[in-house]
Amino acid sequence: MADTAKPKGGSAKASGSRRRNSRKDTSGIANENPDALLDLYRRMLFIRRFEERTSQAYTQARIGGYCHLNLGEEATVVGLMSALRETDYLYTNYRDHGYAIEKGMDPKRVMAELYGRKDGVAKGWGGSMHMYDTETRMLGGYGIVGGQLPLAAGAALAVSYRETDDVVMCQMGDGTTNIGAWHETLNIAKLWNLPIVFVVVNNFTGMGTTVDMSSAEPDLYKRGSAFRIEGERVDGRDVLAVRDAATRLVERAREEQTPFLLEAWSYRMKGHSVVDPAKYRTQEQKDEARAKENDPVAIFGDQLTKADVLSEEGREEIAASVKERVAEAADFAENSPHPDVSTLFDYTYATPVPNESRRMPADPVFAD
Amino acid sequence: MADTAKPKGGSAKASGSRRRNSRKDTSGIANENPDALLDLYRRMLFIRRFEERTSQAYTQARIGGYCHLNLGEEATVVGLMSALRETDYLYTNYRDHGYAIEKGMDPKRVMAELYGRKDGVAKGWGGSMHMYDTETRMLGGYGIVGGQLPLAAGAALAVSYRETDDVVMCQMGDGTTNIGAWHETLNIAKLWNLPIVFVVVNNFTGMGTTVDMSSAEPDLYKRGSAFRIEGERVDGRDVLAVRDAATRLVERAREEQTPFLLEAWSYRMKGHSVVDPAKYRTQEQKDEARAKENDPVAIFGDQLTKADVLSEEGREEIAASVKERVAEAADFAENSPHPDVSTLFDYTYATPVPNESRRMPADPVFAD
Amino acid sequence: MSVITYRQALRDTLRAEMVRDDNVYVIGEEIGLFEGSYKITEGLLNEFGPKRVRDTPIAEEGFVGAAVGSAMLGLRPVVELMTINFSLIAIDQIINHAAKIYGMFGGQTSVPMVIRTPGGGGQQLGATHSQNIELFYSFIPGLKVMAPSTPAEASSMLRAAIRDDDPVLFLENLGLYNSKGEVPDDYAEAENDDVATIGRAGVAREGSDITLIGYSRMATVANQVAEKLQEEEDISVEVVDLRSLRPLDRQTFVDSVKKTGSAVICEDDWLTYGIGAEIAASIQEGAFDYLDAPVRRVAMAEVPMPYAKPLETAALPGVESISTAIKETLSAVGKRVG
Amino acid sequence: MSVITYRQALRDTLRAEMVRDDNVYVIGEEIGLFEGSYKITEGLLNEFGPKRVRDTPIAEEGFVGAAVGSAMLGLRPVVELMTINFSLIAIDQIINHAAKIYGMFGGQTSVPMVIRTPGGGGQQLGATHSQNIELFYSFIPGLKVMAPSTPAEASSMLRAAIRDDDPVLFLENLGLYNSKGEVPDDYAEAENDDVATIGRAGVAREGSDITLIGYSRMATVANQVAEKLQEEEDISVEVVDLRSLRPLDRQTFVDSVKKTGSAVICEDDWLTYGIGAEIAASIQEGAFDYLDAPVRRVAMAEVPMPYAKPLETAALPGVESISTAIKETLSAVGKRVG
Ligand SMILES: Cc1ncc(C[n+]2csc(CCOP(=O)(O)OP(=O)(O)O)c2C)c(N)n1
Ligand SMILES: Cc1ncc(C[n+]2csc(CCOP(=O)(O)OP(=O)(O)O)c2C)c(N)n1
Ligand SMILES: [Mg+2]
Ligand SMILES: [Mg+2]
Repeated sequence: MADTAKPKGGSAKASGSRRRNSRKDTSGIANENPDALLDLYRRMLFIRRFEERTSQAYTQARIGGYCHLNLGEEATVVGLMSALRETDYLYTNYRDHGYAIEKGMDPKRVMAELYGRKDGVAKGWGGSMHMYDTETRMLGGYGIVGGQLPLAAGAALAVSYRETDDVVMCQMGDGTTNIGAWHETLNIAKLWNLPIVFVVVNNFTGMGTTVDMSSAEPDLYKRGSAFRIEGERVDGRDVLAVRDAATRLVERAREEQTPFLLEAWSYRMKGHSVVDPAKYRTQEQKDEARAKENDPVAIFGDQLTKADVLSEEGREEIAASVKERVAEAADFAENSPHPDVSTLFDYTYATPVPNESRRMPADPVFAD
Repeated sequence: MADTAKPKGGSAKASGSRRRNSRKDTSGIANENPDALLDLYRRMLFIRRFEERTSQAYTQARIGGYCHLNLGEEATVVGLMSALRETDYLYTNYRDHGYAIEKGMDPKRVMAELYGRKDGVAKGWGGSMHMYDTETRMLGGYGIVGGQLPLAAGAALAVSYRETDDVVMCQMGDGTTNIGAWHETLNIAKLWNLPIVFVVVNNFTGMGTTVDMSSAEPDLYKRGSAFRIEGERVDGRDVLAVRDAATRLVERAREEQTPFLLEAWSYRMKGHSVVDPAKYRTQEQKDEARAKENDPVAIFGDQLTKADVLSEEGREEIAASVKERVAEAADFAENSPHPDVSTLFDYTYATPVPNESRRMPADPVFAD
Repeated sequence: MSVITYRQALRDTLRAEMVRDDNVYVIGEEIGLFEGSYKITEGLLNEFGPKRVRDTPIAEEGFVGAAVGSAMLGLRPVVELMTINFSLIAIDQIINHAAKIYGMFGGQTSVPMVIRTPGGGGQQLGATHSQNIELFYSFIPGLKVMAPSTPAEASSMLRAAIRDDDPVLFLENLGLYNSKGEVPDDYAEAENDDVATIGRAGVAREGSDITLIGYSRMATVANQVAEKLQEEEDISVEVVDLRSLRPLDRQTFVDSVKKTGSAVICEDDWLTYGIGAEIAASIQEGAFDYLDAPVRRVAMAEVPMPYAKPLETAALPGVESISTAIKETLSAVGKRVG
Repeated sequence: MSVITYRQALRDTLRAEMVRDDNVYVIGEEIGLFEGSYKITEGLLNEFGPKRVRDTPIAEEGFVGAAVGSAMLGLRPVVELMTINFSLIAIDQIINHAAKIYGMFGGQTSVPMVIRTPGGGGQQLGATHSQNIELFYSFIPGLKVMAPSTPAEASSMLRAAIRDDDPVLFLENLGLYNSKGEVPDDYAEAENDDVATIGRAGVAREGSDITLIGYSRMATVANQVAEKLQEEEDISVEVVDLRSLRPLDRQTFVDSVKKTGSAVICEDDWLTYGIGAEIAASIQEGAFDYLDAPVRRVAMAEVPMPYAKPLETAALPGVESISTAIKETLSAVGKRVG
């Protein structure tokens, strides 16, 4: 088990190790393809701006329901998705906008889904928590904590059953490691030799509850030991580190046909969801969560600048193009029609059968 | 973590280490009080004969429902119960007859419960799987695998809330370590510093499924590592070893106010329940499970004989007295009345409230 | 009398019961530091400390079961389940344990606990977060299920639930927390009174033309419907608020139907097998000779709840659909031409 | 035609479907090596190997959810849950996942799976192992729930369930496994036929005096009652076997009641909020003008099931109690004097 940049105790309280910058220095960057680096940066920035736009749209009541953002987790999202093939499968929790986009969904359709419109990826039926797209193999964001774990293992079971070489990635939060489904799923995945990588995105809290309050083994990547599953921890603020760790484990899962566990830690910059003012955080904690040295986009941008990959000009250019694409997405959503009420009964059953109810609330049970 | 007499792989398949006799040699016996030793022997033999009588009564249709026996686990049952104070609490699974007796219930009333009679410990409402007695603090045998775990933690929470110095013991089978309730409960118990000892009775199978088939970490006592709970394994055929290990952990739980995990392994001599012919076992496995060298009662009897604690005469005397007490229990059960149908509605609610239903199946909803 | 919110009625009553009895403690996710997802437990951690206000991991089965176990030893836990949807993780501990322990062991040990949890749709929370599944608990002998609709009911029923020796599923509703109503000045500390006791329904509004039956948030919608129909159409609707789903007070609504001759039920769960099915079945059994028209049910369309606002709105019952059903029923009776 | 047991009908059909379609696999506790707690899967491990006959740990939530996930990728799992009581551990995966995935994601991916599980009391299995909670699944849009009562129905409905693209809860009954009935000779391999399709009830026996409605084991008890009352009292009972609890075929039983003028429902779940509530509610709505007496329900007494035989017997409905309700209803109608 690798254990780099360890979050001591795992609470959102400050700890030296978490404060220190990514151990990846800019020398690593020198060996990378500059275009690829810029691409990563552009993608991270896109998620940042997309989420900011989402937050704004929510405040303007264009988006409803619960709405959870990836702010602070951009390096984790982009790093993880860089490790997957197009044909690999992904399951996530409800904090899923960035993953949906990164797995290949058109941001316009993701935003339209947030708006609950007809052109949304799930035709407006899912909303923020339930991005899904068969084509890009993002098999859904789920709202029941831990609910996606057995499903993801089942997808891996199907892959194994059919003997294809796909891998399933299953994302979840730190709080999710305490629910029964975690235990049952990881056990099954190991017993049945399933090609799956479980990723714990450790932002030190589930809503307001810290890892220390909720997990008797706060070093979350070690919890695989109850199933002999190898675990690793990575600095989730560092996109290259995440990409490398995830790639290594995804490829091992593919090769060895066995599950792995990856913990990526970083900060949740805002409240649990858009409406949460995070009053339970001290000012110090809030400052820490939004500090520039913990901001994955800022960190990576600065690294690239320092390594002469990104010029001031390039930075602005990227910012402008990202801004434009986000605006496009919002425009698209804004102009997409609401789903028609006549479609209300279209998605209850895939195989039609007699006597299925199509009664509207005011209708009697027997239509004469 | 102590790891003595380790069951390799943990399947019911033969393994050298499991075949070897208890490492406790008769020298240990020399330091024990002979009367106490004879008492242990008598109690183990009593469970053996009681369970044999239960099996017979089941075959004669005096007992109904599901019926699971402690045959082969007598040393574990007696050893564990020797570690508890009268005021300590016990929760078990449905394989609970021996525990009920050992925790202090009158065997007559245990047998009456098996018969579903009025004088049963639960007035005939529970049956084999649900022995319960407030007085002796045996807080129940439970039929949902894993169901007793959260309850037991809750009892420990109450103990801790009230700051008394009781300990809770929570017994379960090997198969139970794979269900979500295991994970949620052990995590909570450690987080909340609860005085509880979780005991896994490893008989290598849950019904017909072996530990290897069901647990990705077949060294079950190691599974506490996901919660930083210390675990220990003991040879469950050896009553003194079980007593000592259990006493140590129970007292540590009392002192340190924190949970522990104890695995005790031994053989299940017969099928999963009385009606199960265990066809899934090979002849070799059956022979092994019933071999004299794996029979806790025979092992201990022979040790006592060898150590001159138990004479041939004493052995017969004990056998006779046990036989008599078992017969008494059966007689008592046989002669206890069936519960009266007029009591059918007496135990739905503890606090009576208006409009509670007391309708028999043929009654209309509105009695005029 | 003073006017307070449903939320405040719950919070103050909870607090008063914690002051009154040391055995009462609250337990659940985000109820301490976070002060409750819907702020019912605001201030309690500060006042009572972590022993009596226990934040839990996300482990509904574990902590609900732990609450049951602690109740077996005489504590009186008040569990908060963030929404009733998540109760499905804990349902085995509720149905197979909390509800069974008293009977299964021959009445030796009761399980004095309360599980507070909100239901409710209409907030665009989507298919897994908008369900009304109180049916599951209402079906189970050994449980008691309460569903107050006003701040006064919320307070007196929560108090009754905490003092009752059986496990009580206490249904709240996201749409009710901010609603206001009159309460007596000493509402939080009052002794058990008869505003609402377990197992009793209430006539929320008297009327003569038809009986409209609801519970929880739909009882308040029923009152709105009654008011509107009175004003706009001079229809006199009697509103029965069920309050208690188990035990079910059939006599109260059957008596009302005997008086009015017809009934409509409004519920925001799904129609088929929903709570209203039992109400309708009971009415036809208890008031057969008095019924002038079939009992109608107005309930949610039978689909997984969609996120999109127009779809969600269409799927849910409301003042309009209930009014329609009432007018159609009266027209069938011949009392009015719809 | 040949006469076989319900168990054999299930086993042969399961086997035939596995032969027909490689995507069909079975998964559950003790279904392989142990050959099934009730031996429905006897011989399958031997014939198909561990990949298609997958023994699981005791982890209902995990393996039911895994089955759902595999169905999302096009496999067709047939899950065995040892008894419906244990489904409470897995209910979140069934209700919040299997039943929601098709709708919640806008119809992109169906979940073609079957969950086979027996209900049934009367075996002295006590409070936690004798429950009939098919209600919970029947209530959920997105699920289909089937409850065959005869070997012929069991076979044709299991085949239909496996070939259907939606999640199906397939209710069996401990008391039915050894029961026998006629089936066509090619029953296991037959194409979908109309013995029983999803969403259709059947008239199991024609009659004219009263309608008796049941499903699963109680449909066979209903037939016994009808036979007995015909012989002993010359009462002509029409028996409706619901077969499908969701969708519910209301028209079939309403039409029967329109013909006979009265109805009794027999069910072995609890009465209040039980399956029969919806049936009674539907009848009063659909056959209001035809009903000569209130619809009566004969159901289990509302207690946690006691272990002791005399108590258990008293708590359960049976031929006697159903006959009583029928005679009392006919006497209310004025057709017979009870
Ligand atoms: C079973 C269940 N319990 C409770 C909730 C309410 N809830 C939603 S998100 C959340 C916190 C999850 O924390 P974590 O897993 O760390 O994910 P994060 O939000 O930090 O990404 C909780 C408790 C839920 N959705 N499902
Ligand atoms: C939740 C649940 N699933 C399945 C069962 C059926 N069942 C009863 S006992 C048993 C095996 C349990 O094995 P183990 O925990 O090793 O206990 P043992 O019987 O060996 O003492 C199973 C699967 C159950 N009672 N509860
Ligand atoms: Mg988190
Ligand atoms: Mg075992």
